[in-house]
Amino acid sequence: MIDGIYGFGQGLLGGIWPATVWPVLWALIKIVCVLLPLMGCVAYLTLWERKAIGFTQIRLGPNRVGPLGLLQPIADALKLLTKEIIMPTAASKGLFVLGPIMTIMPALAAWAVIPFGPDVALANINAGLLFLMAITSMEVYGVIIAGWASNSKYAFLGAMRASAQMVSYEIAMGFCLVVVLMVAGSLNMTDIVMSQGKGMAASQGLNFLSWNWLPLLPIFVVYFISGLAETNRHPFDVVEGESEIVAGHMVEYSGMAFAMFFLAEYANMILVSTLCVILFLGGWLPPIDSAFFNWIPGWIWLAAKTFVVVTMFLWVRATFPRFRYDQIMRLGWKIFIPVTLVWLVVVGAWMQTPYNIWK
Amino acid sequence: MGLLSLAIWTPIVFGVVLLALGRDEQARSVRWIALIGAIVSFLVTLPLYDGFKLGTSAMQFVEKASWIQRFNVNYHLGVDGISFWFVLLTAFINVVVIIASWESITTRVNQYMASFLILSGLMIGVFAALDGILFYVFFEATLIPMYLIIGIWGGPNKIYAAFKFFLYTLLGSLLLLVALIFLYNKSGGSFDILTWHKLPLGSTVQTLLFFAFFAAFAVKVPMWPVHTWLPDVHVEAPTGGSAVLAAIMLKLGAYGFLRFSMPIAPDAAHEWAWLMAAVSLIAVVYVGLVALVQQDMKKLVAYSSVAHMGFVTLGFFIFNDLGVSGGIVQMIAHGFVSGAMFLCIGVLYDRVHSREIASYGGVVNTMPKFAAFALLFAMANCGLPATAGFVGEWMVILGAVKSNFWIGGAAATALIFGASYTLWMYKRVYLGPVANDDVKALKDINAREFLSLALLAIATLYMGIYPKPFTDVMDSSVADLLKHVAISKLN
Amino acid sequence: MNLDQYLPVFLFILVGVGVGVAPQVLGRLLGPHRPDAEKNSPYECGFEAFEDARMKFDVRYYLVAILFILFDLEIAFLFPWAVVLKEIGPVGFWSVMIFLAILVVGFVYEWKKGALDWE
Amino acid sequence: MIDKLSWIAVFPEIVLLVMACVIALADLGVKTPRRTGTHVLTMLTLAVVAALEARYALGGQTFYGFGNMVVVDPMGSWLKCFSSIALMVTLVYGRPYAADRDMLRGGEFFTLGLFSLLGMFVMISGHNFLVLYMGLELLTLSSYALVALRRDNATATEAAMKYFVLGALASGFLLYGLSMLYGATGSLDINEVFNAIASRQVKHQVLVFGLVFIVAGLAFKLGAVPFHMWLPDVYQGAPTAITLLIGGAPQLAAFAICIRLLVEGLLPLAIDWQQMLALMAIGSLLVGNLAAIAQSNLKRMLAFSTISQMGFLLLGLLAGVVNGNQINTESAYGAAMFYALTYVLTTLGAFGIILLLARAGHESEEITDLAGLNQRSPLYAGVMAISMFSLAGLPPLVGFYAKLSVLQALISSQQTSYIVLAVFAVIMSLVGAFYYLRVVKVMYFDAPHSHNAQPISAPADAQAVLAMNGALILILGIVPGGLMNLCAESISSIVKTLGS
Amino acid sequence: MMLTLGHFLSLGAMLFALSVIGIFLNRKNLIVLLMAIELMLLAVNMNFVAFSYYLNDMAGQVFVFFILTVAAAESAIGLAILVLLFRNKASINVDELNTLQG
Repeated sequence: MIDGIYGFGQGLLGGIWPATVWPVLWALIKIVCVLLPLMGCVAYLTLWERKAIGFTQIRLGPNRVGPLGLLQPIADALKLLTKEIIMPTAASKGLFVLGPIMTIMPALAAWAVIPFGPDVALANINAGLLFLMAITSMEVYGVIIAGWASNSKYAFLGAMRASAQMVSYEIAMGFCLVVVLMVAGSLNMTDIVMSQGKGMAASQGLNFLSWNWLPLLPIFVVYFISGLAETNRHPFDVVEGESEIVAGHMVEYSGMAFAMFFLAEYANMILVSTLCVILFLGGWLPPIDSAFFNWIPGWIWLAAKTFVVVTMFLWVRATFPRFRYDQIMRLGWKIFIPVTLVWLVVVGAWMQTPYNIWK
Repeated sequence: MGLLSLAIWTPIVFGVVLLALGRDEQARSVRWIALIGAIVSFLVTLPLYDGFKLGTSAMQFVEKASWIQRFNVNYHLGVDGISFWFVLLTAFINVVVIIASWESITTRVNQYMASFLILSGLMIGVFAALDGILFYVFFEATLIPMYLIIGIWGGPNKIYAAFKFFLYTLLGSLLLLVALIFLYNKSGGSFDILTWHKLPLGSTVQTLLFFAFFAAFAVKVPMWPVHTWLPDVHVEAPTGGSAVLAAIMLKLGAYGFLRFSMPIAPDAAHEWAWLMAAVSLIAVVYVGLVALVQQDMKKLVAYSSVAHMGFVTLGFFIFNDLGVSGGIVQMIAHGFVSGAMFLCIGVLYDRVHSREIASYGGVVNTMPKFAAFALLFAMANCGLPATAGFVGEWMVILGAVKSNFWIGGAAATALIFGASYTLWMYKRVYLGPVANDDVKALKDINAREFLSLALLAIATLYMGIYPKPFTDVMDSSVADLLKHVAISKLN
Repeated sequence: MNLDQYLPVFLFILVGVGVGVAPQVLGRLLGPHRPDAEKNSPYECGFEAFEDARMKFDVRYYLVAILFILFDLEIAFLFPWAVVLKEIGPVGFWSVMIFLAILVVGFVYEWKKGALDWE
Repeated sequence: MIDKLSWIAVFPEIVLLVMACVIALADLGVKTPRRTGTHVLTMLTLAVVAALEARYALGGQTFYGFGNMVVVDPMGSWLKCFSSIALMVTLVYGRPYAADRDMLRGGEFFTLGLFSLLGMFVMISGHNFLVLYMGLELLTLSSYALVALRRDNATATEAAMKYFVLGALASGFLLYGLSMLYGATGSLDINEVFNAIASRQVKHQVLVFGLVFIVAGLAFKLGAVPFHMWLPDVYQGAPTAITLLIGGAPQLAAFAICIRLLVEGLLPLAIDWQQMLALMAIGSLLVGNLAAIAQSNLKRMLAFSTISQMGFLLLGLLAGVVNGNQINTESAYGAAMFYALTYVLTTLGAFGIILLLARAGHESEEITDLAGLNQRSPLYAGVMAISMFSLAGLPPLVGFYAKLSVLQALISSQQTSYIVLAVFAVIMSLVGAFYYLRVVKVMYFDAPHSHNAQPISAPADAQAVLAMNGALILILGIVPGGLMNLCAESISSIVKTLGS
Repeated sequence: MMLTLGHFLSLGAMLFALSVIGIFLNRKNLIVLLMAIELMLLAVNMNFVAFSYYLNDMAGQVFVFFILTVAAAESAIGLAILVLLFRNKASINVDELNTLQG
């Protein structure tokens, strides 16, 4: 069907426009097809977060706007849209505007390489994971620019803290990715998922035991926690610790400019969760090799698994107290890096032995 | 170890030992050790005289050992009639100088004495070296002790003088180095001076080489117009330094002409002989006039040295037996006489601390013994018969007349100048009534000073009265040299 | 060079920027715009700001940044190695183990020097 | 697979690396301010490495390892041996100085020193652009850090910054040139580059374009005009112990990399790079000697003197090929190597004096600080005088033979232009003699300043090494033949393997 | 339009020239200097990658990896020195690096 639409479009436009226009248009269409649901997810993730935390604390959460509060995100959006965007006099104007853009852009652009199914990805590039590393690293620029441009002590300190924290955990995360790469043998996201579908357990039909999370359990844990820290989520949200520095690097932002940061944070959360699923939880693969499970489309599995992981993010937020900053840094440098390093060596050595399970 | 090596290294070893172990607190023993060293060094040169064969122009006491294989540099020593006497002269003057500096040096005595000992060893090395690089090493290395002698123990303007001395002579010798390396390549990889003598060379090359040598040796001699460093240095140097400088160091340059310029580039030497003769005559006449107006005794003697060395180079470049032999004899004689003149000035300076002629007058009244010596040396300096100075000058003038009457005549005028400035100085300083309280307070020379002056006086008189041993030694070598120079290398 | 697959990536980046720009423009258009000096001045608990906000800050942030550069590079090194680990055999494995050993020496050194202590 | 020979080829480097790591970690346990334990361990390591290299060198073989990435040949082994020894001497001289200035805290002085030595080793034995570059960077990066070792000293950090910026610029230039050569010849291997160029299949313009950048980069490292700007500032600004560390042994490595790149790799382009070297040599001799005269700071003066000495070294390097004829290579490059070795020996002596004269709170780096040194310590004055005279090229000191052999290499080419160069060099060394003499003058002719009158105290080991250093300059001046042969034979083994 | 080796080399050369100009003309800020140095290395990387691709030889890309590492180490040290300098002189102005002259 998709091919049909593609062919139709090509036929429609091919005669009038230069040959390059249609592929671009087609790609844009596909992008929109990814982007819109994603935005929806982000919007409703905020609702789900409030609901989930409400449930944890035995209260209802938002329930006034629409049935079960389902219209709450829309109301929030409308409110933010009509608020004034304040531009502090001391700020650097250009950078002040650039900050939110640099924050939201990577969070969205990363989705270009996420596979939703065996052949369903916007760009099935060979250096997929590398691209992800690169584009997510740019997140830090947004934070730094925002904090610097605001020219306010709170924003500045928040930006410093945030960036230091993000880069610290990026190392641990990087080591985790290396380990995954070692066993997958490819940078291509699709290949990484596919490599999890084989192995001893998978041949018995128990796919989910062959996924990376089990043999690489420590790495999985480290990755998940690093993901929390990367996105500045609880319990690592000292950057915006309200009691200390108000709201970190975004304290001077208001209205839609602020909404950009908000959006980016949740988009990132979903992205990290999705990555977690792709790298460790078998991506779109069904957990058990049975006819029914195989019948359910891959993207539903992916979505379901991502939902679980995202919910874990919320659960963690609801459960743990905030870390002190020095504790955060210590965890990153003194625990995660050594652990991942050791595990990297262990896995590497393991792969040299006859007991290698990732042939 | 050959005799020449012994002559070179004995003083150097003594010097190094003094340098390493000497302390100012034991200045007395340092002086004695230095004196013993100098005497021993002189004594080891005496067997050379015994063993020297007359009537041959070949190198004698030859020692040859490979030194730097890569460049085919050899430790090649030997003396012939030309260089022979300078070895003895150097060792002899060294003894005299050490005796003469006995009391006038009180600080860092060990370094002073060591400098002289090492310097004398190095200078003997220059005269004995038959290898280009070996020659150059000794030639250059003499700069270091002399620089220190002038700079440390010199007069008020010593730093200027030391630098001038060093840089002037270094400039010349660096060009010499280039010339040596050029010859090495030209001769197909040999630094042997005797090989170079036989090396055929083109005329341009000879000219270039000649001027490279000229740069090195003329500065050292020193010839007019590059003589200006000499008066400055003499004035500032300590007595011993002046004496060694005048007596021996200047001879290094003149010796270089004989060893390098003339035999290696004979055609260029002939071609440019007019220039050399002219420059020498200017030195003799013009510098003689300059000497006449000097107020400072040391400067006066320094200029007289330049004039006398002009005689030497003049003798060399008239290319006859008498001239060249005369030049060499003049060099030896000048070694004794100028050394003695400087020592005399040193004696006065030690007492009055002035070198101005005007500060003195009637010294003969208070220092009769000393004045007698001074008179002898003054006479020798103006070339009076029966003194050493006479022989050489007379031979040169005769040689010059033989080749060209007018040159000879011009050279002869130098005798007049020499007599006038020396004797006039003698008159003003020694004769007449006692001029002032300083002179009145003068004490006559003590035994040590007497000894050092007496040694030189004996040598001066002996050479003046009986020069035959000196000329005998050099005859065949000079003849051979001239024969060699007469043959063109161009073919 | 075949860069077809990268076209969507590039476009997505552009769209990402667009998504960043559009709401801000919308917010400008739809929201009120009534700036005044008091509102736009930096806020420090109600007092006048003491000094420029771009002040000297803790050197430890530099340290983190510098350490990050180094470690991130190590990771960049490990990436290609990890991808082909299955093909390069023991030699490749041990080479990187030596590399990591040196890295660990550096890490231990830093740790012991206190470069990793935040307090 | 990697054969046994490969491991043998880099065995000393491995020892050095392992020991550097061990010492870095072991130092964490050393608490004494003078770091005796670390010092002893470092010296032992260096001695072992030097001995190993000497053994390799005496073996006289040339062999390659890791797919021709590294080479072991007599030249490399000797240079490595001597640079280890030079580092040892540096550490002996520098330790009291460093201890007085709280530079030993943390032990980086030793560790970074060892790492810089490792960099030199890699540079010297590299036979591949990549390896050479890695060695170079290992050396320079350690050096940057060393220069900034006195963290609270403004001049030192300023010097470090300048060194860093210009050094990085230099390696950028070098790299750019290397990339061009890689593109033109299709290989990073030096032999293959040589063969590709010798085959004349490669576009000449591209090669020369790359060559310009390479020569510029190398000139930066050597400190030749017009890429010398960093040298005076760094020499002056860096703590003296570090100045010696970066001004001593690394010059040997810089020489080696010149040989590896210009001779082993680019000899077919000699005609082109010789011209560049000639210009740089003239500039270096001119600027170095003339600027040195005006200096009152001894370290700065020595920096300019270094520039002029590098000019002489370049003269040696450029005399190798005459009209496309390689007869002269052995003597010319041998002369340059001899020059580099003796230069390092002399520099060690000169800076050793400055280091040992310095005491807590007093740097002793002005020329006038040496006033009357002869009265305070004849030994120090003697060694300094010997060093100065040797740098001035006076016999019978080793510096004379260095100049002699370079001049000989130039003159033996029988090229008029080279002979003119030789005469120019000679005249410039006369200018040079002036400022060297001035140092001697201050030491011997002037009276000590009142604030400098107290006797000098230095550890016995430093004094002994200093005396040996001075004696060596003199002894090698009297019997230079052995070292000359060693250099010539080392070079001839390289010339023999060209392009193979 | 086909991308040829020449295009990449020109880009590399331009970047290189830009960085050299940046180093020599920049009189204000040392950070810019550090960035120019990084840019220089990147220009070289561009060259290497292009050559490597067109020569079909992996060595060039391997070299790039090493250059990247060195660049990282270099900037680490450069920044460290910069911090020291700032602490000692309270300025990172290029013109104020003038204590050492003579």
